[in-house]
Amino acid sequence: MSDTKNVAIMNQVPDAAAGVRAESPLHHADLGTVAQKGLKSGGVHFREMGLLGHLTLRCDPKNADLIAAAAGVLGVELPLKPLTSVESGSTIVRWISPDEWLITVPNDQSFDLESRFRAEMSGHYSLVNGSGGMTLFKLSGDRVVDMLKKATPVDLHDSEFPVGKVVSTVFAKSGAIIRRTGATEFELVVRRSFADYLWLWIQSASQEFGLVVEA
Amino acid sequence: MLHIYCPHCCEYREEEEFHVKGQAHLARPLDPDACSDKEWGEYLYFRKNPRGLHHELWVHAAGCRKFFNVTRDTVSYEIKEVYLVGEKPSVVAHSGSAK
Amino acid sequence: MTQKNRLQTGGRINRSKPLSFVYNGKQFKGFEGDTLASAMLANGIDVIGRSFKYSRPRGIVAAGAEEPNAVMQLGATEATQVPNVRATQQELFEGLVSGATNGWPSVDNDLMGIVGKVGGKMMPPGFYYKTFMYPQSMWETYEKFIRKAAGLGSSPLENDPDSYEKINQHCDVLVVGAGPAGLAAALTAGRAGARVILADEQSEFGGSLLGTRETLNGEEAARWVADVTAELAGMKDVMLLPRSTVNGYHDHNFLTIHQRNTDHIADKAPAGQARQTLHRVRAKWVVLATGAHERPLVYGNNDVPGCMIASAVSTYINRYGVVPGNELVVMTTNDGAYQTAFDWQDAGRKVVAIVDTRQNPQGAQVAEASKRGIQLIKGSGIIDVAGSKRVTGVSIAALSADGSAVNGSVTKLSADTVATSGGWSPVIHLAGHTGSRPVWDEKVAGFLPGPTVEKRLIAGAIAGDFTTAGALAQGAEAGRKACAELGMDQPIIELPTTQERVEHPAMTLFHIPHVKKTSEAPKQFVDYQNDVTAAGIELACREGFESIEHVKRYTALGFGTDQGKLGNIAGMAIAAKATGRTIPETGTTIFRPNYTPVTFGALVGRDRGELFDPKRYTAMHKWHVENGALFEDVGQWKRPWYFPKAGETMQQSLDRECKATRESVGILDASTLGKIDIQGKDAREFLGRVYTNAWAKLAVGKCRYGLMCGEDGMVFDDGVTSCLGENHFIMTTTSGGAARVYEWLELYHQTEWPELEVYFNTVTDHWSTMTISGPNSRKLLEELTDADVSNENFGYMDWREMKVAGVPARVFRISFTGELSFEINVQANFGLHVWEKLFEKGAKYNLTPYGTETMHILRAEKGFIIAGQDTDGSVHPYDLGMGWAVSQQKPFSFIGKRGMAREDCVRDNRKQLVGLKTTDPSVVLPEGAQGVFDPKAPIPMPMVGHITSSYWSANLGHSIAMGLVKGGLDRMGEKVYYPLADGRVVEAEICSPIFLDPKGERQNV
Amino acid sequence: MQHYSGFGLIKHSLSHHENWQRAWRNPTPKKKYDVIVIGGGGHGLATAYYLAKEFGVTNVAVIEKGYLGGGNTARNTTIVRSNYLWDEAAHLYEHAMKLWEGLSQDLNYNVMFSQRGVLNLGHTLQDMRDIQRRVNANRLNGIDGEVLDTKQVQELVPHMDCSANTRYPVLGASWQPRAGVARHDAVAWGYARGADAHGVDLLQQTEVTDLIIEDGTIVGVKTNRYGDIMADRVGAVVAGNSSVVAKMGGFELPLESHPLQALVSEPIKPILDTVVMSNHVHGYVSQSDKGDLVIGAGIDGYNGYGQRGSFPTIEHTLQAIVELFPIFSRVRMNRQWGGIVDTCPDACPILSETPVKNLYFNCGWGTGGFKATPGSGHVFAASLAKGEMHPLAKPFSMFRFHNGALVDEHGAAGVAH
Repeated sequence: MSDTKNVAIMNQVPDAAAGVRAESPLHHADLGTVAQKGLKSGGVHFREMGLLGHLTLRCDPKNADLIAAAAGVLGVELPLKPLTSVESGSTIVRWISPDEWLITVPNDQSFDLESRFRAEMSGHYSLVNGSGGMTLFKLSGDRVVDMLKKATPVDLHDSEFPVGKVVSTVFAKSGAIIRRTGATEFELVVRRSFADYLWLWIQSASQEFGLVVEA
Repeated sequence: MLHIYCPHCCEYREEEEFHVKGQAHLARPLDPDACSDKEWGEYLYFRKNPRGLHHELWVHAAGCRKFFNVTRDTVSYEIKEVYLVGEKPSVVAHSGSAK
Repeated sequence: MTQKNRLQTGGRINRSKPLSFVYNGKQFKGFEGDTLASAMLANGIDVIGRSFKYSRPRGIVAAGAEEPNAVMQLGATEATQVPNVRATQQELFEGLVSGATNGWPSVDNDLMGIVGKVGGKMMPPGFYYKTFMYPQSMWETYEKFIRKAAGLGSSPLENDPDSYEKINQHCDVLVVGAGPAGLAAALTAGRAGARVILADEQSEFGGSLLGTRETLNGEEAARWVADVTAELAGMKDVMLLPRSTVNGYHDHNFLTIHQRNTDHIADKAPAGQARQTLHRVRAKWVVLATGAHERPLVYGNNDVPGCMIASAVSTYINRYGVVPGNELVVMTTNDGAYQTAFDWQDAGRKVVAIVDTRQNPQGAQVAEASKRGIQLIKGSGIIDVAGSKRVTGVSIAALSADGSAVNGSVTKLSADTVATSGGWSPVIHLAGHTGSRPVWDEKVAGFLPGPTVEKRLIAGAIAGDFTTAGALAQGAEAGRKACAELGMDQPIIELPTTQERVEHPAMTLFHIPHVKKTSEAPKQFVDYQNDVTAAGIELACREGFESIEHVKRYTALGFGTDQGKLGNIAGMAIAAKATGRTIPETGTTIFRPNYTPVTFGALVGRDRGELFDPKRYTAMHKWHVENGALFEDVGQWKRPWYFPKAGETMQQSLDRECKATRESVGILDASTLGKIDIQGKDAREFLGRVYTNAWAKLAVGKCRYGLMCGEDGMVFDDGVTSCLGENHFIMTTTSGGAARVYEWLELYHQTEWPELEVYFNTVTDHWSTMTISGPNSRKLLEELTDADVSNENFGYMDWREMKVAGVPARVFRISFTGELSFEINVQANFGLHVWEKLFEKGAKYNLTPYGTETMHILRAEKGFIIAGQDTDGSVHPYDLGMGWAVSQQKPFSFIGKRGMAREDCVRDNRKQLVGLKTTDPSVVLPEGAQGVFDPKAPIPMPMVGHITSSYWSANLGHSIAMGLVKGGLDRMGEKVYYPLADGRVVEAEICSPIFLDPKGERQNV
Repeated sequence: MQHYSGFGLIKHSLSHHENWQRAWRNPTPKKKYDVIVIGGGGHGLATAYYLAKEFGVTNVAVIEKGYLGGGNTARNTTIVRSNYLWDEAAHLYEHAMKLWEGLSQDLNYNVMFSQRGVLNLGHTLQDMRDIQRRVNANRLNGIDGEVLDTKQVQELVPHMDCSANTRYPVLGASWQPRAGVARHDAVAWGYARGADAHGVDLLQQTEVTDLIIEDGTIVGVKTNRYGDIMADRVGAVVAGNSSVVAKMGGFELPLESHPLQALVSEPIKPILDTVVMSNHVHGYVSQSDKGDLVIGAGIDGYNGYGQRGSFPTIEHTLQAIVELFPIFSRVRMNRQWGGIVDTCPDACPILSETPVKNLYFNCGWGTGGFKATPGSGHVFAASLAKGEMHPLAKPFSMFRFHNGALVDEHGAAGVAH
């Protein structure tokens, strides 16, 4: 039943005891200091939610057993409707493509989740830990939509982009997985190597509204 | 800029999210080794390149990364139909006319 | 300076807000609400420039986007210069600095003008095609003089201090133009709850209503405009964009709007504000309510300052309180221009006469004229104008009924202003941008938008209805139509009552004949900016340039910055007459973006400088910077190139890095390598199909190098793929090729082999990859791990899972240097930690960081290829001497197999990759050097292949090179000669590309 | 043919330019020609001109569905250079270059060929390797060219940002001094006038609606305006629409027709007197004698016959130009347009026999056709005259895509590291 002999999985997170320093993709930007020194109010708020567990699940949505098994592991049904997402506690599952979902959990839970998938889900699917390669930006504020419109060609009007919707799209000259979490609240999942570019871009695009960095 | 309906995301997106991959329905010969140089060359390089209805392969590169087919008029740029890989187009050019 | 032409009252200017501005170094005053043009006219400035070809004095002709002459240089500082600003569209602001764009020593006394007068006759259209040819060598010299005359304004020579915004917009209805039609359309759609964008190029909404004294609901029209604008402004989903020109109409209802945010305030944007914004709009429906441009008539010396468009004269009077002269003559083919005479008279200045080309004009306007005691000269036209820097008089003659000839004597009248109207041209430019051809309409005597595949509606003057009532009704109707198509309610808005009068039929006439033949008559200008005359157009036709496209290109008609908004139709009419055809028969008029010019900066937005293209960083980038790395651009990645120490030359750094690695241990940040996680029971089969070599037997825990080819058999990528589990592999690709390979795999899986059970995921950014290489690399690794990494337990081309510096890692024993090497992969969040730990422990081994350059040298010493440097899309594995990496036995005909078997790919004497040893070991061949077998051969020399990689090898103490050589693999020991640009010919011997440790022992220890 | 000269201008000015001859006739077509050239663009007109002038074949018709020179000849950025990598391409384009030098005199029509030099910038180490490779090949092929370093580039183009702190610094360039620009319309008109003078019939506004083929051999063409017109040989020179005409012949070509966009700024005072091209940041620019900055870039990815492309291509092109020339940020874009270029998989043209006997194709020039106009016309004319492909044309047979003998001018379009 277990899948572990066919695929290699590894707890990639060192024991706390090892005293290993973990660095999110924007670690070098020292957002803590920026937050202290920077604006306290403004139209756009920014926070990096680094060091989350990012797991990508791929399987056939028409395979009821797999879908059921995944739901069992996750505690929520996989969102099968395009461009939707579900949340359960600290677990968020985003539809990425008809056979692909992005799951975020606290990083120290990713191996446990991965192991449970491997133990309880068999058949043709893939599960990949991409935690080191991604980070999550929380963007909010009265002017957040005006700022995002500069970067992405998708229609963010609330009639077209309700809370919970998630899209993978171009963001400036990179890409992002954008999810609406509130009337004036979005989260972006972006790739590590582009994080610094996007951070510079967001700072520039937010300037006219006033950028509040949170940390 | 083209506005393209992604049949997997089920909504229209800007051309900037897509890559076009040329003529659709170019099936790789099942037994390449049995192909003559001529046959292989035509599979590799020779194209219909019609002035008018064109069935072409696109991929939603910045979105769901799924490939799909588009039937588009190469003069008016109207998209007549979007359909899945493996499906056949329902809108096809009238035989002959190159106009 | 007094504003001698300014009225005491009236207009939409704020007389309590005087503004001073500079024109050609002189100070002038205007008022808030002025354009630069209206302020210039108020101050009695006649000459605002010189014409391009003949250097004739030119004045302001129009009041809007169609103005051909008043193209100015703007800007108070070098960095804020703006070339070619149209004075009629530039709002006046305090301290505005402007100048004419040509004329030397000044526009008033321009020496080139003499050349124009004298040489003018020698400069018919296309004259330059007919001369400056002999002798051949002289053209560049002639051209230098021609170029001196080139251009209008000047580019700044300093960098732009301003910033520009770019915003993506989506709406249900985009309404272009906020005149009566546009306002009615927007109000209708807005009330239906649609998402509406209303854009207008002017500083305030109202369009044609702004320049007239027309009333709506019995009040001044501005009241209704204000009410509608206020209601629209209150709607949540309505966006109002004044000072915003819709410049391009692209496929699938994608339009661009160029908004000037601060150009009306200063030539430099206030701090924190973007100077301009480009809106990229995707509209479900578009309503074009762009209005019409009045056409001036074409007559002798019609470019003398003081010759204007009738409606423009009215606009200056009614909107700006400026009467641009004292004695007016109106020439018209229609009723409309009578109003200009009335406006002028009501402004208290003299109307000399109304010259009507119609034999027997009737109706209210005619009656009003006689009631006002204005002299009406029927069936006549102005055939010539006196004056050079300002009109001093006009010559009037009776015309034949069809206006084709002068059939009466000439009378002269004195006047300083001529206002003409030859009818109206609907502003159809945007309607044509997506390929729809305009259609000629006899009744309108103009082109109307043709049929389109776009979801587009038109309303008002663009549709050929020039009445305000018609515009309002059509606008509201268009709004309802759009709403219906969108499945919304279709509200009926109450339209204001207008004061229409019955217009009597206009006469279709464009070109006023002269007593002399056109070719001998005074210059009759059609396109002012390019000095295109009626005679020039007739000449072009005589010479066989009959298609209107030929006429335009031969005469430059319509190629100015105004794109022929005034002249194109008259030009077509003249060409049609000259070739005995109808206007539609001469062709149609095609428009391309932009409607009016758009600042480069606005089109670039913030994608410039730092943000021109993403810089991609690895998790260790900060360390590289702190340790003095120089960087190489590899795709979008910033990779360390080498790590110079103080005082080192580049070669010294490379020698040090190379030696340290071979003698002890070096470290490379290899995180940029593409990494693709592959899972599924058919993963192995899939690999066998996309790689040239065999994968069936690769055991769990093992790694293997693979070559990837296109269907043409040519190498396009390579890398090591490792078996992580029976159904689990990780593939590495070149840094530059990662995205392409990933899409390549998905393409074949989705379109060719969907039956294969396999999934791909890109994990490039997830893993930090650091390669420690060299004899001491094992010792170093042992200091950071408890795992047994001995050769016995952890052999070459194995991978193992272990903790390194406390971090769970996958370590691959693969080597791109030929040394004992370990490639450590950890989750990138811990990458820098591990990297730094390696340096803590590595000090005693002189652990040396190296970059891409040393990596290149070390791999070249071993003859390892770099895809993209040693390959160029035209070499297959056998050309590379890598037949060992091709398995012809595989049951499935892998990608590339058939391609590399084509006739040309199996012929003899193909270029093959070999090693090259220079006869003088100290000489390093330049990469890109071309080889020949016979250095004495004459030019063109038969070339046999080029050097792909070449370095000084500090370890070997001589230079090494790899290159392609025709039949090279069969020519071991033979000589190749490389004739260099500096005249040297370098001799080299063909050898194996493996210069160091041919048996490969070092990596196996 | 009426000779053009400065004196002529003076003479004609005395008669108010009333007596200029037509540049070409409006002939009524004959029933049959020795050679019909389909397509009255630069290449087709050059073909007809050289057929008549160099190879004595004067019974020739050029059939153009629109107006002469109205296709890509009228829609390109007029760059002329010959510094191609591979021998086959280099020899063909250099053949054209030699004809450019002296073309105005040969045609007695000033095509304003201005040898102001072309720079191809390098921004990465691999760019510079490729530049070295190409320039060395050019040199040994007898084509002028040198590799310049950043400082030398800066001297040639003082207003370009050659500093080290740009996103992709200019590391150097290849420089071909003999390269430059020409007046595109004049090229078509000059060839048309010359061909007409040698008796060639130029049939405008006449569309070929089908090919008349009898047992595998072409014998004429059907037209929308003059019915059937017969010919011994037919050459198709219909850039952009080649696949459409090939379809009439019952075969496919290894071509895709793509939109190629270009744009001009408003005219500004002279500020750039050479041609600057960059493949890496992806844009090229020169300044015309009228003062416009003439700017181009790459093709749109999709097939298109609409003579227009997508807006992002324009944005990316201008980003590249402003990256190279930040001072142009406040200059304004006046007009854009699009052509239809038929692109070959190896970025080289097709000059070829076809599956139909006596039907020849000249196509596939992609984005680089203008510069080849004289050479293309000359070797194609020679081939049509003899019924056998000219030696310079032989490597460009459409059948190279069967045996794999491509001439891959994409060069090192592969990946790096």
